[in-house]
Amino acid sequence: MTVAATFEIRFTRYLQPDGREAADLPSFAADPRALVPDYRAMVFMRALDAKAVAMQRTGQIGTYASTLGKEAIDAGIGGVLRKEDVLLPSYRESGVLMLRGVSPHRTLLYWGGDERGNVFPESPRDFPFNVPIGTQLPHAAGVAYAMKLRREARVALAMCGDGATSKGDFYESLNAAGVWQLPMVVVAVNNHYAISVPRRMQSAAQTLAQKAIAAGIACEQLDGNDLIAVRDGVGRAVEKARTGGGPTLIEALTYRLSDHTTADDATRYRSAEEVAEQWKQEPILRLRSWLHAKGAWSQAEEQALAKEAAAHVQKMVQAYLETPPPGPEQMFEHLYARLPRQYAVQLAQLAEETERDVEHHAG
Amino acid sequence: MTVAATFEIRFTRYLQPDGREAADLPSFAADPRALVPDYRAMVFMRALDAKAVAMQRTGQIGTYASTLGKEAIDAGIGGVLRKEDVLLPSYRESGVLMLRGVSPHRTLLYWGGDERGNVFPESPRDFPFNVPIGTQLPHAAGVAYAMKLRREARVALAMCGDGATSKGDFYESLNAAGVWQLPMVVVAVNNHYAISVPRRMQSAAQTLAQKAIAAGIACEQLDGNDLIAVRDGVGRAVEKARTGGGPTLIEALTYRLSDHTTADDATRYRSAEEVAEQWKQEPILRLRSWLHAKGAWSQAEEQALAKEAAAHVQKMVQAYLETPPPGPEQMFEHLYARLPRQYAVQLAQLAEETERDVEHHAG
Amino acid sequence: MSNITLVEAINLALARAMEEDESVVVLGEDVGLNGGVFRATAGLQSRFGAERVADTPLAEGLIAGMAVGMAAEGLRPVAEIQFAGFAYATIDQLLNHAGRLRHRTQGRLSCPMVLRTPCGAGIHAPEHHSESPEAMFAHIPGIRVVYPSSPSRAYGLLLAAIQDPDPVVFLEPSRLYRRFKEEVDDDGTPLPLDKAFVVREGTDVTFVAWGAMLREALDAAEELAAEGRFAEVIDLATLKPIDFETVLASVKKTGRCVVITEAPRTCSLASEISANISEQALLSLLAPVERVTAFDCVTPMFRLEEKYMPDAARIAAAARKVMEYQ
Amino acid sequence: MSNITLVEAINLALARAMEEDESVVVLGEDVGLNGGVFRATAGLQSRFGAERVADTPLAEGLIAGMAVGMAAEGLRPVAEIQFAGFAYATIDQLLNHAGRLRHRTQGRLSCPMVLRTPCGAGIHAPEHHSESPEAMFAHIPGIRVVYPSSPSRAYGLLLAAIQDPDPVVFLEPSRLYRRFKEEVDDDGTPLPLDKAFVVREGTDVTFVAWGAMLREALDAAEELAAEGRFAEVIDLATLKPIDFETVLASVKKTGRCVVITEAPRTCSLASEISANISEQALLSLLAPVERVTAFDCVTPMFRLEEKYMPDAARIAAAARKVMEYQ
Ligand SMILES: Cc1ncc(C[n+]2csc(CCOP(=O)(O)OP(=O)(O)O)c2C)c(N)n1
Ligand SMILES: Cc1ncc(C[n+]2csc(CCOP(=O)(O)OP(=O)(O)O)c2C)c(N)n1
Ligand SMILES: [Mg+2]
Ligand SMILES: [Mg+2]
Repeated sequence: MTVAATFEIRFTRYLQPDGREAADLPSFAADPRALVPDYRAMVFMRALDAKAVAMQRTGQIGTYASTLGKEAIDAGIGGVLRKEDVLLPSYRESGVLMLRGVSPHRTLLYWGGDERGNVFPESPRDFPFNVPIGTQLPHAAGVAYAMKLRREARVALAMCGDGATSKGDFYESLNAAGVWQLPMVVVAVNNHYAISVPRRMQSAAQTLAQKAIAAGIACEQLDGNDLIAVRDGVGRAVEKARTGGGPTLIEALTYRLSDHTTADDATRYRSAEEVAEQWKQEPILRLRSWLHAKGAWSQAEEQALAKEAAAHVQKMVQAYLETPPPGPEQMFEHLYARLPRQYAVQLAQLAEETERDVEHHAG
Repeated sequence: MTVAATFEIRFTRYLQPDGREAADLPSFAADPRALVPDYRAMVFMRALDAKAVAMQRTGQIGTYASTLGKEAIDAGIGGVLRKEDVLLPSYRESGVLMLRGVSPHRTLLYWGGDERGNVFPESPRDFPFNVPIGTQLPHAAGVAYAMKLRREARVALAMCGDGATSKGDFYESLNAAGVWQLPMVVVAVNNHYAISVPRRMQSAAQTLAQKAIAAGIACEQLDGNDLIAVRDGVGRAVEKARTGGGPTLIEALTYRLSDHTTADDATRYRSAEEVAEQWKQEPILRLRSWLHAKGAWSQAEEQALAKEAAAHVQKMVQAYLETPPPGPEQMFEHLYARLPRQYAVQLAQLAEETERDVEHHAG
Repeated sequence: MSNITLVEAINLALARAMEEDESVVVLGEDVGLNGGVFRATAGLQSRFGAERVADTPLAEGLIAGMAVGMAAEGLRPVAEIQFAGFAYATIDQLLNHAGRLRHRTQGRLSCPMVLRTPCGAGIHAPEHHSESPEAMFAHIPGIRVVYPSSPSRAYGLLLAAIQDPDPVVFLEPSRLYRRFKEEVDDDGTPLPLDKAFVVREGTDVTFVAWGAMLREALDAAEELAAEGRFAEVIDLATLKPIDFETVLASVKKTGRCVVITEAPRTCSLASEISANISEQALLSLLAPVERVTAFDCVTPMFRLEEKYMPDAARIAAAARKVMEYQ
Repeated sequence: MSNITLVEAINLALARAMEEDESVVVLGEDVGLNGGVFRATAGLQSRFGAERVADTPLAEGLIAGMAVGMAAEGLRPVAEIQFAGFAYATIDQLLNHAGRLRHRTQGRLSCPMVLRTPCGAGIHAPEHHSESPEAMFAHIPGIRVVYPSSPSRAYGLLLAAIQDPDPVVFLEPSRLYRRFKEEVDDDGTPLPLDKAFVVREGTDVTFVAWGAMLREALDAAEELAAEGRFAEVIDLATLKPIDFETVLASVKKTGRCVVITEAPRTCSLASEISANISEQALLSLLAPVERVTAFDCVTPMFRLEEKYMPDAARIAAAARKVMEYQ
């Protein structure tokens, strides 16, 4: 027997759970104040998230997928992507979208059952929320292929969960990215659960990062609760992709502190102790501790931020509630660029029914 | 950065292309005569294959997928599987099937366009020829799951090509095998082409064996033109699976010395020089050289074998040609265990048309 | 006898089948400890163990393909696909393998598997959670497609599906999972897989429906009854093969027919049934068969789903149309 | 003008589209150096380079999904699936994404992709190489489905499909790839994607067919003409949306209709067309619409394929039946 190939999976972390430094920091973190915008974004995300959950509880929106615990991943990715890049999110990526410029009231519209939640005027080339697990990854390969073909210095960044790494689409896409050396980065958000299925039952692979080896592409595992590690790892991968260095798979380790969605009850399948233990690792406290220790963030700033976030949340709720309800004809709008004339009958039927309903309500 | 995991891919070869030993042989090869049955099988395979190609050329069967060059893989696998194991072949595995006891005239029936080519009375639990690439791998996981559930000391062995390793089914199945530690072995026959697409365009992975790392399962790359390496590597994997050691992916390196199928013309996409170079590596000559050198095989035996093979081929052709053509009603037979009464109308229509045809031919 | 919901009936049938036949195995995403996102498999894992009630990795193609392998090897897998909108990845396995394995091996191997999945709109679910792909399944040769509309029929049909020697796609109306209860006798009696059920007799028009639309059809029938017009309501129950005998007998009696589906219209089962009726009972028809379907649109997000799906009002309007036809 | 086969017409249209619009990209298995297993893409890679004519890894789901991504990002991908029997893995992407992208982003993103695949039986191909899944595609909202039956229509319809701003599934009758030649003018003129073509006029019965079945329908019409009965033959060409105007106009004239498909009967396009005719032209019908289809069987291996598919004899028999109906 001879050795045909060897591989190594690296893990990156800069901040320990208590905010102490675990390694020499990358240069972008030399001035801690430079990371305050990320911190602020994370706090905004959490405030928006708490409100969305509350709104589901009171019937103002439908099922909602919480972002609780993954704020560092979202802020880190949002921070390193450029405007001209393309984000391909899953359903749990409202945090990144906010940093892409998309108004968070879109998130409420989306979970409120309205297609206008996927209209992103501020980041028009980004992909919509993606519910069917993993199917956004071949899209990312296609987007990256287009970028490469046109010799653009742009990157397609797709996000997915640990569960998604079991799906054929995931591997097929990484493999394609390898073949063509596409400017594509996949961030697998390993929050240790796919609804109730724990990470260890999803795959016997010791890390999810190593799935990249199957595609012959670069990979890295990092601490997704450490904003600096996310910024560093994703930042390097994105720049590598942008400059023709090819694709990377990043496994960002975190924990889903919430239920899977508001329709789920996680107490059925995991213990309160486990969750409590994970709260000690969470990203906002970690970053704040570090900023505090560095003297880059004060108690007063924190209080001001809390107020600011609350006000912003209120504004978003307002924007959501003030969006006039969609008319039934929205079903046919944008179904095709030009609705084929064959739809006339169905359109007429809908119009008739709508009129009947209006009369009914009026009468 | 710390190292989260490391991996190593091993490559096995015992016989060099000229038949000289490249390493200490495994114990089963201590008596070279013990490998004569494998050698004989390989020669039979090649004779049958040549005949099938010829029969396609003369219109006696339809499109046919040649086995030329992979005889060591087929013989090696056929040699280590037990009767109670389950083989899940692709379309190119008639060689293994022969060793499973399946009469080779079935292969002719299959490519002759007759479902009875998938009736294997001699190995009734083996799966039929499988054309849709990679779809037999989830079946293998299901079969292996059943074996494990019932605590049976049996193994599901699936075969697929290098092209198949790009397909979602492949990864999903390996991943599942890892999760449940299934008694499953996958042999990826890397013949360096998927029709015209060369191995290097199929994946950026340096080896196909390393795709197992994505599933956290064992793997090995071996020289598929070396019967001893195949028997050794597959044998170890099968015994490991049988004794509860879990799944293995084996990449068997070989070369498709034929066109993809009789419908293909490989000169369109590869050079005569490349093919000529590969003929120097082929498995039958290699094994014969070794057997000769060991004094375990004589010229006289070779001549007798050639005659024997030719006679056997003739018998198989005869059995094929003497199989009465299927009646049209075969379409409905075995469609369901019991054909639903709703099919009565369609059955009647077919009967009427058949009668009309008969009259037409008679008249 | 117990008064239970449809999803409880599914659970009961699964438990009974697993109890009676140890080759029955349940697999799918979250079917284990979590008991399924709709609780259809609740309690099964603690009762029958994690090997017989197995959480799978997240991969629908794998789930369908493994079920084929298990079934061929002698198990009776009952696979759950979490929502019908994620079942498209199973079509390759259903069509190229499950539905053909018996035929292409001429009876040597077979595929007694069940693929269960919740179907349909009306529960205010997120995108892709309200699909009705039954016509795609019904187009596939070699399989059966079943779609119950009440707790008792869910119980009996699921038992039958599990016992059936061939593959069955078993669609469950998520909207009816908890909508009403029915007395169900857990006596292990299967219902036939080739029979439609006349659930309400009538003389003036025949409604053919299945799944959640059956309730809408019944509501419409009620509405019409107040007008002195009487609809006969048929629960098709098995969508492949279709029990045209029952349908045609009714249409020959009433002379009029409305077929209802919440799937998009083009190439729907409603079209199939309509075509058959016109073909086999043209002379009995007093009016063209009317199809009441969802629009040929993408299933809209839930704010508009009520406008998209047929409801009692749309069905009643169609019934009036056929009754006033001349 | 050149006298070319259908597959040559496909090749010509691809070359023309790539020439005229540099955003057009061809991708698929073996489409590059090999020029496609049917030679539909022959010569394109040497002319337009390996980036615009790309051999993909072997993964149909990937091919469809990449096409969605490319299209959304401004390319005009023309993806080839080697045979329709391997296109089932694309349904998830077509249904959950290609057909919905424009709608679910309310016009923000769109998906101008074409998915080409050879379809149908009759070429003595191996298992799974003779499938006719057009009804499944036609059921999907938000996409178009096109199926030409002659070199000139293949040329014009493929150009139109590539230019169309929405996703098009483009089915090609492999049996007709080289069966006959036609004069085709390579002038870049697209054909409309919502028109059926009356290819033979007649008075006694209307045949509606598409793909390879169109030839059988024409042969049957010829056979009937010898008996003094005249069939009008319509090439449906675009299967979604269906040009019912042309179909209904013909049926109103002839009073009789036979719809032909080589797909299994249940939930086929033949059923869809039959249902529509009965719904919209019941009073014009002198006989029930007759569907001539393949049996509801697994596509058999090639020894029996001639018995499985409709042929001119089966069509003529159906025509006689509707003409003798009373
Ligand atoms: C193809 C598909 N199958 C099933 C589902 C139902 N489902 C929604 S989320 C989810 C788990 C996803 O887990 P993971 O990928 O880890 O993402 P997370 O929710 O943890 O962010 C499942 C099974 C789906 N949306 N798509
Ligand atoms: C899903 C699917 N896609 C495409 C094809 C057409 N096809 C048949 S064989 C083949 C290449 C397979 O290559 P590989 O897996 O390396 O096997 P080999 O033929 O070399 O043994 C292709 C693309 C198929 N049979 N199934
Ligand atoms: Mg997760
Ligand atoms: Mg190969």
